[in-house]
Amino acid sequence: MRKIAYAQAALEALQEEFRRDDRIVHMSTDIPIELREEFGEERVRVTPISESVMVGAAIGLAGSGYRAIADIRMATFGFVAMDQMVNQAAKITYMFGGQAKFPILIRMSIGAGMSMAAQHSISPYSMYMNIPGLKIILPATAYDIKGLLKSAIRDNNPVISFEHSTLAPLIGEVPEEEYTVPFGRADIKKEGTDVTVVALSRMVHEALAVAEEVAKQGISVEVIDPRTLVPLDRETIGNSVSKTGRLVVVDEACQTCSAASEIISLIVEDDNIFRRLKAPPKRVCGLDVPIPYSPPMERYVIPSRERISAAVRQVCHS
Amino acid sequence: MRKIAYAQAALEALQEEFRRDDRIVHMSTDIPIELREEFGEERVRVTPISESVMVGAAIGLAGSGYRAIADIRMATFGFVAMDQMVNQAAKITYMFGGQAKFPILIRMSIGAGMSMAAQHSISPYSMYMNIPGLKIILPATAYDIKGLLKSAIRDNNPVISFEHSTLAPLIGEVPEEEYTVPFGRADIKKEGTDVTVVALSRMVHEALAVAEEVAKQGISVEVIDPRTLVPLDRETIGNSVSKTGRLVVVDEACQTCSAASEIISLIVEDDNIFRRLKAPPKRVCGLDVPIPYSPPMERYVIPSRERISAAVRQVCHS
Amino acid sequence: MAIDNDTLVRLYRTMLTIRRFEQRASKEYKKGSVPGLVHSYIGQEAVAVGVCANLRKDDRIVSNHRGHGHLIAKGADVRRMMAEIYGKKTGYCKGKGGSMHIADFGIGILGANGIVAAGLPIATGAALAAHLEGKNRITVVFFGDGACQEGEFQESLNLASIWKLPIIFACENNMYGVNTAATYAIAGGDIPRRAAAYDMPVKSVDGNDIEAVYETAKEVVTEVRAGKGPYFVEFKTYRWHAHFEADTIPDLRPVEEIEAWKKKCPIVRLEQRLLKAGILTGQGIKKIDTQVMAMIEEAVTYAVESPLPAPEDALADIYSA
Amino acid sequence: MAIDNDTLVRLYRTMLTIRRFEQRASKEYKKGSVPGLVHSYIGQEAVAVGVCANLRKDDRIVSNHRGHGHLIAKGADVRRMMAEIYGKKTGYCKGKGGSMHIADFGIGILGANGIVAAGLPIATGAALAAHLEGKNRITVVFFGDGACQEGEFQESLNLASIWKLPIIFACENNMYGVNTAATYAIAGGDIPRRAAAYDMPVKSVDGNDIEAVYETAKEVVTEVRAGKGPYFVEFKTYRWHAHFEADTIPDLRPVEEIEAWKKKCPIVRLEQRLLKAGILTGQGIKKIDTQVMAMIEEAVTYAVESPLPAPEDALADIYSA
Ligand SMILES: Cc1ncc(C[n+]2csc(CCOP(=O)(O)OP(=O)(O)O)c2C)c(N)n1
Ligand SMILES: Cc1ncc(C[n+]2csc(CCOP(=O)(O)OP(=O)(O)O)c2C)c(N)n1
Ligand SMILES: [Mg+2]
Ligand SMILES: [Mg+2]
Repeated sequence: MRKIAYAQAALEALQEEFRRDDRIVHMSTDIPIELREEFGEERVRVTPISESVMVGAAIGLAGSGYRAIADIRMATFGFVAMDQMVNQAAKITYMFGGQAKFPILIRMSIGAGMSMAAQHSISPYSMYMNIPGLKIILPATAYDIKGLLKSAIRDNNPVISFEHSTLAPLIGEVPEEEYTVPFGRADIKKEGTDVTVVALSRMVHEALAVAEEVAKQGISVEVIDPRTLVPLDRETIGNSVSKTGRLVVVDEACQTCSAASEIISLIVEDDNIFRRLKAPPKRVCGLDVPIPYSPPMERYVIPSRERISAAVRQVCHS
Repeated sequence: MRKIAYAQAALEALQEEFRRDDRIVHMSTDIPIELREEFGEERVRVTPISESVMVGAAIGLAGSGYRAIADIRMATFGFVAMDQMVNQAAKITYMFGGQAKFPILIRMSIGAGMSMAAQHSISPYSMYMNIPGLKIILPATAYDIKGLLKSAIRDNNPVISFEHSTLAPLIGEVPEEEYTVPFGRADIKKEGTDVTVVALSRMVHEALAVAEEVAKQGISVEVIDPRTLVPLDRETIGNSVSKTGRLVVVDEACQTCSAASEIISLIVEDDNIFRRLKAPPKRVCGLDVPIPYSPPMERYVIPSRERISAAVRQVCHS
Repeated sequence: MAIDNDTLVRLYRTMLTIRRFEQRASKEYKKGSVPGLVHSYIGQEAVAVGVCANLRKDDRIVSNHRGHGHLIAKGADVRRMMAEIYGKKTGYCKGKGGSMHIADFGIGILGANGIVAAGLPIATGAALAAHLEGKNRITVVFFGDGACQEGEFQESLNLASIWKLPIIFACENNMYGVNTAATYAIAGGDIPRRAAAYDMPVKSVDGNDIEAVYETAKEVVTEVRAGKGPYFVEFKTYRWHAHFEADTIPDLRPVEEIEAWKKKCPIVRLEQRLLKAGILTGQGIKKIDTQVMAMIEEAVTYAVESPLPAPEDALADIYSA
Repeated sequence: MAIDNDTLVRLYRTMLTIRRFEQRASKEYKKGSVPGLVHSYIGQEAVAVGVCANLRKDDRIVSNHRGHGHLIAKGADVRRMMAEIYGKKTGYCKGKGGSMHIADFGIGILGANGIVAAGLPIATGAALAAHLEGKNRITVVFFGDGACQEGEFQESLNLASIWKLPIIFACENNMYGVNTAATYAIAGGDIPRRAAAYDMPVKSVDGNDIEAVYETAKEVVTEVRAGKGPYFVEFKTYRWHAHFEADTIPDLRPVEEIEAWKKKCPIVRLEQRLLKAGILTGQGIKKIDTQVMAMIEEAVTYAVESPLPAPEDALADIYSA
């Protein structure tokens, strides 16, 4: 199959949907050149550095019959527009009793690893998971981002796509023919029998590397990528843990109140799964530290393969 | 001991600290009359409806040798100032390598129960728990709010106090003589042996009522109020669960990625406690719904005594 | 050119409808039959009525926390409004929104908003939609002097201006945000000047003079509909009641000021004008009031008799299909 | 009255220091010896230098993402700056902040900021502190044309104005935010007009003319220090490099425009003036450059030879004792 970069796959998703539906409008502070050239400046709009009105305008557009895409770039910039995302986009469908649809896609890039320090590095998706009314996608591969963004654009609700900054150049298989990836369907990136590793975003690739490594020590890891956090595919995760009896969740975000905490709680609350647990579940998360600038410190605070494999081995041997 | 209302106790904390330290400045969009009259308009400032600059100004004040208090009122209004709280206040100490202190107290009121609908009812503390650099307090009684606010004002870091709107009139014992409540020290509001119920904010009182009720059925509940979420007193909670072998966390906030999820994860990750668990831990949280306006629906989405006692009985009989 | 008689009578009737609706809502709130918060529009009726009388059904408005008047003026059904305020299943939002979140997308009411200034960015987006549709629809966003203090205000004016969007920024300067005077909180105290700095035409008008409001709105609507870009209009007015009907926040405004403004009642002003010009007789006025009162009474009956939502209804409408 | 010769020479030396620092930082970044992001101040030196030359050591400044120049002009140690950019333990922030977050509270540098416009509210608070202290200290906040597009800009100007705070809003209008032209993104394109709407005095000056900048700043600083409230100054200038040193964002500005502005180099302009007036000889100029180059070289050596932080150092400084 043909291989293209994650960023290219994302662009293709937008291009295909723009061709398919002329009521899609894109807003960002930057000039997305390819989109602009093909679809013109009426539909592909450069906004001032005003994220709040960018997101608010997306809501107004959506409530008026359009499909709006707002590209915020760094997730840290999103906090400037938090009122529009949390008080407005997430609640407006509900507060108005469902009388209008709000098809909105908000894209934000997340993660550490590029020495951009605390104001340009964050993985805040769990904060948004606490807000009902938003759907949240977390694409980790070229294939997934194309399929998920297409579903997101067609969805009639506010969807936030969190895309890890370091994944942009990542090459992956993407079919020529059209496809979408449905929400709420986790992807078993690797099957295994001894331990379930649920990995998020960039950590999917780290988990797969660790799975290979520990396989040599005879540990069979099942690697699951939820792909969408809201809705979350509890079933696939639950079935896997029922099978393996062991769970490790790998999430680059700060550990406290993370998506990892949520996944662990969902699993242990389930009577049947709880009874099958052979070891305490483990989180391997970012340390609760603002992302530091200097590489040695930055590497230290985000989950390393060492920490992941240590956790995997620990749950297998305890 | 003398009994006063929660709101009065909070006011006393501010008054005492204002008298104690003349470098404390208070900002809010409202006129806090008692404070204003005693301490004057230089120190007790009415801001325009501009929460972002209110919080930003608090940071600037704090970085310049003052102690700043910003009263945002409804926690939903806080999202307008999210950049200043998350990108600035929480990270500034760290990003600058600890060369300056930022003593800031931000107060926000939370919770449902007054039919104020989704844009005036929210309990977002878990969102802030995901941001390292903030301290978070959650006072549930008149005694605790006075003692915790005094500690918060003396703390050299940004502290957010989340205060449930319905607690303001709640009467409680508050000593005449001065005292403070330290951070990171949970309070066992009621001792018990069969099940540990960790309850947050207003839910502390609901949990205590349920504890009394189920006591009649011979279930001995230990009710723990963490009082501060960051830092969190894992030890007291852990010891209690090790003793009872059963855990229920009651949190009015939306369940997904809640403080309840975090507490459960911390407990089950601990090998020794995990081994002692007699039943799967349970969360009793707000449903993942924006807070609806109409009373029957609003009551339905927040944890009721029925749901709490059902959960308590379930973990005790499973 | 003068406003024709039918229009004047229609304006009178609508203002009176708002007044009676608000008086009743306030009464019921104090009686405890209405939960939550109710922000009264009494005293400001001329603004909503004078502006919306110049709008098409397919034009859009975005309202704020003090929105009842805007909604009635744009043609909302008082029965479903009252039912929403009562928290009933038959309300505009099925009881999910309440007083601060009433919307009727069918007639271009994109909703009231509980967050100060948050409606401005949304309205700007609605105006962008109208611009793209090319059907000469316009958007009006109503907000107060307090909203001019939030960052979202400036971002919205700026964006609407550079994109030349068909939107009217209708600022109801009632001189206070809760108890904070606009003259204190707004540097210079001159809101239109602030708006003009975003390179759009501005006007300031007596918001208690329905004829002035109507004429101004007519002119401004024509300009904006013609595609000349955004317009900012300040309506100087005053709210008679405290910030909201609950007594949790004291009204700290000077009593003399409140009394003085009550003398400038927009409804009485038009009433005297109608009588003097012989457009309506005392009889006619009474007749209208009786009809209006009946309509409000019916709305209340409808609200009272409507069923409350079932608790589980809370689980619907979080997401759209 | 003219600027005395010593001052002119001092201004020249400081501008050159910034230029050499930035040229070296850029070179090292492209070589890969520096991680993260580096936003070059080259071309705008006169603004930071002309303004800060009028400040007391205990005055405060707040900087933005393009901050190296501001810091050097306020007296920051280039060794610790370079070490921070290299991510070393000896850097101003122990390697935790990097290029965008350098601060030196000891000399009133309250820090650079990576979020556009976020420094303005913080600076406003610092100015409030100065007001309360009553020691006639002032605060200067540096920001770009892009920052004028964020809500925090307006909220800050408004608050500083109604509280009459001792703050100078120093806007470096280099005509672009990344690749977006200020003339496109700012309605009307007139930033001082926007600021004036917040009821404060404004000035606009050629930011590439160090003497004009210095004289203007002197006058403005005197006013603000005298307690007359905030002041807004626009400095028209231009950045020579792309938005940042990484090539991930293309520079879409017209080449002719860039070249034209390079001809207006603030350093060359002062240099010619100094030579013509015989204040400095070619020799003298060379001597200064040699000294500056040596200082930068020493800073790089210091940075290179300094130890990296230990991984566990990441766990310190999250909270203050
Ligand atoms: C962001 C935000 N901050 C504060 C509030 C609380 N609040 C509700 S209405 C109001 C005053 C608004 O004043 P104005 O815009 O003049 O409208 P008015 O009430 O005078 O009609 C305030 C402060 C809010 N709803 N949202
Ligand atoms: C809130 C926010 N939005 C977007 C960005 C990304 N960004 C960084 S600098 C910049 C341009 C700023 O332009 P200007 O203020 O004129 O400063 P200049 O770079 O021209 O010196 C942008 C958009 C950011 N850092 N913060
Ligand atoms: Mg007002
Ligand atoms: Mg610029």
